[in-house]
Amino acid sequence: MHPLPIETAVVDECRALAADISGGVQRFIDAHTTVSIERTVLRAYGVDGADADGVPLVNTCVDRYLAAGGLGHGIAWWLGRALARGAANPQEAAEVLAYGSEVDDGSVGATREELLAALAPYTDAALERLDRARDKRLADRTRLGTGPTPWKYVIVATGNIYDDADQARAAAQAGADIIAVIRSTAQSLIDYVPYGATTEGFGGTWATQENFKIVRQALDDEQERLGRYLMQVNYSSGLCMPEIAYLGAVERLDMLLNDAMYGILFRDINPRRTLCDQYFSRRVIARAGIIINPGEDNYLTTADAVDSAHTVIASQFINEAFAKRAGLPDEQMGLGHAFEIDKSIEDSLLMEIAQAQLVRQIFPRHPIKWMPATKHKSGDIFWSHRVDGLYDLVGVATEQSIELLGMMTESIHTPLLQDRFAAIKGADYVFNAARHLSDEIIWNPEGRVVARARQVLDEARVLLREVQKEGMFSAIARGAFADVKRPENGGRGLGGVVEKSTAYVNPILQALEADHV
Amino acid sequence: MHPLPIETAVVDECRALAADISGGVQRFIDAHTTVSIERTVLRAYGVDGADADGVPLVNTCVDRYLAAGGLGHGIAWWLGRALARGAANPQEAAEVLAYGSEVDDGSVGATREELLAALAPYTDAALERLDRARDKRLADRTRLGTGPTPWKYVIVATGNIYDDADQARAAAQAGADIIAVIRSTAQSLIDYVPYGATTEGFGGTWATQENFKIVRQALDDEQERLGRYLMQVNYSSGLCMPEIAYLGAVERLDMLLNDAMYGILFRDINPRRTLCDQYFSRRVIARAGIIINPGEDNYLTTADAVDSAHTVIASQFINEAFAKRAGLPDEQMGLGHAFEIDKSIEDSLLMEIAQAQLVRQIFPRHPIKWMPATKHKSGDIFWSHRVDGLYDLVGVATEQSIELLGMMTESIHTPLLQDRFAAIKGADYVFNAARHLSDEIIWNPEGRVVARARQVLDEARVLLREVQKEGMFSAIARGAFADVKRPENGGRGLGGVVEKSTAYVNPILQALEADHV
Amino acid sequence: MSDVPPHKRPPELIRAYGDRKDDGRIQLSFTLPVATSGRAKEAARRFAETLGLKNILVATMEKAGTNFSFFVVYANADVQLDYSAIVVPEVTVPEWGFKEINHLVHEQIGRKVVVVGACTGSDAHTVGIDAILNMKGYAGDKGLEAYPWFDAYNLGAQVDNVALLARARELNADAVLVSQIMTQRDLHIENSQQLIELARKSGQRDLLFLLGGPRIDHKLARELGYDAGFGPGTKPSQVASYIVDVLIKRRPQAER
Amino acid sequence: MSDVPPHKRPPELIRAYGDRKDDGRIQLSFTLPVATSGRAKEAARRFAETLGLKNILVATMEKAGTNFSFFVVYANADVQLDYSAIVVPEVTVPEWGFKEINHLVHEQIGRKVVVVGACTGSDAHTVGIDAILNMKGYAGDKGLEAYPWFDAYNLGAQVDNVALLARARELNADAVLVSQIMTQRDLHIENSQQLIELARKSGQRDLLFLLGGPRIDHKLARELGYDAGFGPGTKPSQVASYIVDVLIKRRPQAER
Ligand code: B12
Ligand code: B12
Ligand SMILES: Cc1ncc(COP(=O)(O)O)c(C=O)c1O
Ligand SMILES: Cc1ncc(COP(=O)(O)O)c(C=O)c1O
Repeated sequence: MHPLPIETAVVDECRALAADISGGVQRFIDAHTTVSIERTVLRAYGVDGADADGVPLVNTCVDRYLAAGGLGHGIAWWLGRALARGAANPQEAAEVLAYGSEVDDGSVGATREELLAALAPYTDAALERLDRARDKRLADRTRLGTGPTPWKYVIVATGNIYDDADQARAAAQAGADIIAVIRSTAQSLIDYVPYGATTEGFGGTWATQENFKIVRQALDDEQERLGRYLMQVNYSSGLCMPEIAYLGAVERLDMLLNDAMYGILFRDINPRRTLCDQYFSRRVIARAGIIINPGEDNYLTTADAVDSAHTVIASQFINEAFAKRAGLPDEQMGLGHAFEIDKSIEDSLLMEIAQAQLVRQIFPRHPIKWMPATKHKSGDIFWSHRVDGLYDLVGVATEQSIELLGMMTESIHTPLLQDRFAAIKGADYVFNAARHLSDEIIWNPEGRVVARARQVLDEARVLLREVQKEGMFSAIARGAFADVKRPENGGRGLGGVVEKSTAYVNPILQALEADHV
Repeated sequence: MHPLPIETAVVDECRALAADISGGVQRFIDAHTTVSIERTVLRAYGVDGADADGVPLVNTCVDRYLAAGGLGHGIAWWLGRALARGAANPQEAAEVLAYGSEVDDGSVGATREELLAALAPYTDAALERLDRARDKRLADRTRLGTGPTPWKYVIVATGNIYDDADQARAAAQAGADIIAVIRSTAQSLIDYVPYGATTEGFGGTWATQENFKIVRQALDDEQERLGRYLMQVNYSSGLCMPEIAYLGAVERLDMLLNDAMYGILFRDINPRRTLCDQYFSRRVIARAGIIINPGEDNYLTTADAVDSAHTVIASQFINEAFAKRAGLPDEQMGLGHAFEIDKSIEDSLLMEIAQAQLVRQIFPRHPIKWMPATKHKSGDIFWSHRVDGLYDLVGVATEQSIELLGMMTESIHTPLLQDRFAAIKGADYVFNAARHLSDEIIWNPEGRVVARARQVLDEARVLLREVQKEGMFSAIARGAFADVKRPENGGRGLGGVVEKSTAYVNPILQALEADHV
Repeated sequence: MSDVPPHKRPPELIRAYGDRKDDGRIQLSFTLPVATSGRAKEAARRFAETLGLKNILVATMEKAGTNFSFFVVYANADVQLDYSAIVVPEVTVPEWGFKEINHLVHEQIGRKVVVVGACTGSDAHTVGIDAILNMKGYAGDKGLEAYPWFDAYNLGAQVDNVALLARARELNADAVLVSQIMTQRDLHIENSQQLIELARKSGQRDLLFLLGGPRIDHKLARELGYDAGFGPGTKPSQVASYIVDVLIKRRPQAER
Repeated sequence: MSDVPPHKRPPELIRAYGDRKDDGRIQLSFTLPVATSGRAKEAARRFAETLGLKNILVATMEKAGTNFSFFVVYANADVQLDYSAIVVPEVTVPEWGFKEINHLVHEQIGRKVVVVGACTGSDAHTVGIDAILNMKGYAGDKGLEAYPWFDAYNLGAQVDNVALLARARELNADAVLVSQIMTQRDLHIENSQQLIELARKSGQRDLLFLLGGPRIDHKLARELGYDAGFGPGTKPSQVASYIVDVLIKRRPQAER
């Protein structure tokens, strides 16, 4: 790849500004916990199951101690005490917390040292479980190898996990590298993780641990046949971000959509809540060796892709800074952007190239995720398929890492089996026919592509300077991203945010933070 | 456009070699005439009509004097004598020649001077007719203007001229710049031009003067509505090359497929015959201001497009040389090439770019005609449509002039109305989205594209050297082009070639040759 | 707005046009859950045959998976329609611009028009309703928020039907604007119908109800009980014109 | 080669697979000769309805010309096939290679096999027949000219049926290879059938007749009276194997 002549000083300044911006938020994060973080702690300790109404045990536990005002100590505090008081294991301890006749008021019982000691073996086991999953993934991946990049990423979204598994296999047989199972509409807004295998969903399938397992099994089986490691993706953004991250980690997911900004802007989730959740989830993800996919691409579905291109870049710098603070190496930061410029604009392809190349250059070690046209697709599937062809070409020519394949039926329905087949076959043709195109092209330094890249980068710097001055929460509130305004105290889930007490205990987080500060 | 770094010395040498090669053939051409040339002379003099069996009067005339051994003098010789003998006009004179009780044996009657004098006013009228058609085209074109290049060229091929006209209109409404009516299968092999409007054909529609007129009328009408000049194309290659050129000229066609090599290689027409015909037809075409389209693109449907790429270039140099000898300016030489590399080859797109850019650079003022993938298309219309998308991209990125749009149903049927619509809409998207892409790209001088262009040009030079040594007829006979072997004395139509006598008279040719020597 | 009643027109027979007039040539694609083989191809042919198609060409059979074959088919459909007999209700929208609309409200209604809009149910696709309501508008056409003689309230995404009606009452709204983008498993149908039922029960059906979205057309909206339906490419000024036109026509005769 | 006779298998019901098993979802596209409008869209819906389709979604209506509208439609086809009942004749071709084939001819036939091939009628598409017969072959598989135990004659393009049969007699050919690429207005059907009729009349039907081309399959070739049919992607060695296999099997019992 021949780099675009952009100033590294500008890039460096952007990075410094983003570090600063994330620092402000991090202070808030460090001082708070959330119901979903605490539920994740319980899950990490092996607490599982749901009641007859489908309410998970972890929810009942945490909600009870939230109501009782005890969550500031961390649920582990209470769990440790229950263990110290004689519960056989965390599951039993959690049942006591949830259904015991009395809420522990902390007046008598184990001291901090005693409860920590009671938790210690389970803390080790929790981390071991994450590590075992990571090691198994690594072993399979090393043994089988992956296809060349851009990796072909496709979604399945039948609503029925068994159809999903069939479609995932078919997609893999047709050449897909990565299968994402899309979640049922609005799952991100429910404050618990559903339980078990599911066969009805809308525009997607429920994200549950069992569903993750079913798809992973299908892929484990299929990848041996195909001799190529197959990757699985699901969605963690939303009110259960840390829990889904944890479930995804133990079920060996390879990538997770993971982004507080997405939840804030597109799901109206409270900014404080989801930024705290994001931090904890990324700590889990870092340890688990999963790649995150933030959702900057979505900005361009509500805001204009020409005018707001720089907001994507600015947000990527910020997302990178947040990810660093959570201990994620660059190699796990699958920052996202998209081919969303109005297709009727002259030279739109030149602007897309500029943006794709710019992102590639600014984030050189990152497994960049490149998203297709969606908003400006049409029911004319032939035309749409052609748009996807140019998208694929830009993808390979600018060396994107993960490419979500465009679907000719994007504006019509979630993909049919044949839509996915056509997309994969089409991408294979383009990637192969243009395999080394990126080595061939030197962009005219006086040309439109270079000028556009410079302009977008400059605009991103201006925006970052503003955000740094006013602070992240205020920037979000005034609609700096995606043309959407979200006040710091608005949106769903704020009630689940709790200030940590000085006694706060979270051995899982402590262990994860020890990895990389 | 940033040029590829190729050696101009090589290009110059190729051009010199081609001039030499064509010179050898030109000596043969100058010494011979053909039945179709002579029929064209009659048509130029206004001779029209056919008998009850559909045999055109011009055929009956010429065949009679061929049989009588008089064609070496040129049919004009005999026509002039009939006029001098009192025929009211050429039509009547031709009827005398065709059906008169006796064949003129030349023993008594008008002298050379007398017959030439008798012809003179009709010679002037013939040229005036050509000029009027050219002037009318020019006026319309100037008044209405044409779309930006690459011009979108589509074919219609219903077999029924009235459906053709409807489809031509629909294509123009959808955005086509150029409409070609494909000929009925194997028309090129019949030694006369059918008469009148036709409604049945196979894989195309008969090329007749009336059919030309019907389509031109539809376009004349439509272009006023659309405010954009619409171009019409038909096919002249074959046994009636000069006649169709003439009919096309008076009916204001804008382009004509015109290539002796095509007839030789793909229709097994005798090389001598069709090279003579080509010369005369191009003289007419030059005067008429029509663009020719030779058929080098076809080579890659029988020979391999990677191995034989240089044969296309070599043949283009030769075709250019022939065209120059016929007085055609560069601006009327729509040399052809094609996107025919096997789509499963890695970096096929790079090789296609190299070839397209090379042709563009070698022939800078020529309205290059760029042909789509045909042989490596498949019944998978979605995949095929995507292939056409990359083809369109290369077309605009390398600044081709005339682009025959690929059809997603290429491997299935001649295009349906909707196939053409999809192709035009798809091309519009690509051309607009990548409008200035050619300004942006500087090809890596150390890269694969540049290396490939150099290699192909070098190989073309080697081939031209060989052809120059052995002579054109011998090169064709040993299969130097398109992997097809055609001996100088084989194929159809040799019987229609006649050595000119010293008395040979052809005032039409004489006038045309006066234009440009 | 009045739906044109069906009336007699001279018959106008139409067929699909492929290569030639009336040839009926059409294209199909589908997937069968069987491995590619001669039998699979024959199954594809029979599939088309069962649909009553003639002159069937299975143009390609592709391996879409170990046990899935994808087919592209061309065939002739022996379908002939009398186009003159096809009558569909279309919304009648006056072609008024921004100024004209405000002027008409001022002159003929004499108070601000109040509209409340939302993307309802579990649907979170706000781009469509934003395009109609927000200041910015759509394709250079200003949104209803920008109209001085309109009070436009955009409740955003995933709004409950009950909440929407409550808000409409609170604001004394003239019109309720509903956006439905998700159509999977007919989500939009159920959800839109429910709103109208609720409105009937709550005595709010006299408000103007407008339904919009990429898969909405006037015909469908009418069937679902709405006053009007608006599909892809709708511009805010069209919506404003429609509302103002109806409100003016609905005024008691005396006021006019 | 023997066509497998239909026989009982357990029923195996299949439907089109779109988003979920058995949902029957399929895609269509077609053009109607009317200007784009609400009525045109409704006509498209009825068109699909007339084909018996359900749950019809007219995904797009595009202006393909002033008086032409192009449609993309998705719909459910209520078509169920018993896959087990679908039996098609398939050519049985031994999987022999170049060496093996020549060896077999040498050993078991003892003389060169003579084949004569052409692209017949008005068809000038020689690439297919060349791929089978010419030295160079196809996709790395040598053509029949390259086989020392074959005498292959390629008559090229646009060969008249009568001329082809005459040449076959002259050369004492074992097999006649016919290529048909043009299928417009069923050109290939008429032309191929005529050859077989002529062969019957001239007493040459005992020769092996092979038909090939992109729209040819074994089933069609059999229906047209040929011994075997070969479609897209055929390799020369398959053709050679087939011919040699049949010739060996046809030898009088004594010789074997
Ligand atoms: C942008 C987008 C998103 C964004 C939405 C952001 C936002 N704030 O709106 C994000 C990324 C959040 C998103 C998420 C999802 N999406 Co979405 N999304 C789209 C997309 C790409 C574009 C929609 C759009 O904005 N169009 C542009 C606007 C301007 O057009 P419009 O809505 O048609 O509006 C016009 C007219 O219809 C009309 N109109 C619309 N509403 C109204 C109302 C009134 C009163 C009037 C008068 C007029 C009117 O006027 C507008 C202007 O002309 C479509 C695909 C596509 N190309 O259509 C998928 C699509 C709609 N999404 C889809 C899905 C499945 C989802 C998810 C469920 C995926 C998942 N499982 O995660 C989620 C969940 C969302 C949810 N809970 O609803 C599917 C829906 C399938 C179906 N047929 O049901 C689609 C079709 C994509 C696909 N092929 O799978 N999505
Ligand atoms: C190359 C080509 C040409 C070349 C032919 C050069 C030549 N010497 O053959 C040229 C440019 C001359 C040409 C001209 C025309 N062509 Co053409 N051409 C094609 C094209 C692009 C490729 C065909 C090809 O070579 N395929 C590659 C070979 C290897 O594949 P194949 O033929 O299928 O052969 C394989 C098998 O089928 C099998 N096989 C074939 N024959 C046999 C025989 C036997 C015995 C056996 C065992 C096996 C066998 O083995 C082969 C190897 O696997 C097709 C479109 C397409 N992509 O298919 C159009 C196409 C066939 N042509 C078409 C038309 C209409 C024409 C013209 C009539 C156009 C015109 N009006 O000018 C002319 C006239 C030709 C004529 N008189 O026949 C149409 C036919 C429409 C139809 N369905 O009838 C097509 C489909 C294009 C289109 N969409 O319009 N054409
Ligand atoms: C970062 C991110 N998270 C999550 C989602 C999907 O979330 P939900 O399940 O809420 O629709 C997306 C979808 O685009 C996304 O980009
Ligand atoms: C130069 C040239 N002439 C003529 C033709 C068509 O000729 P015919 O009508 O003989 O098929 C072609 C078709 O590709 C061509 O390229």
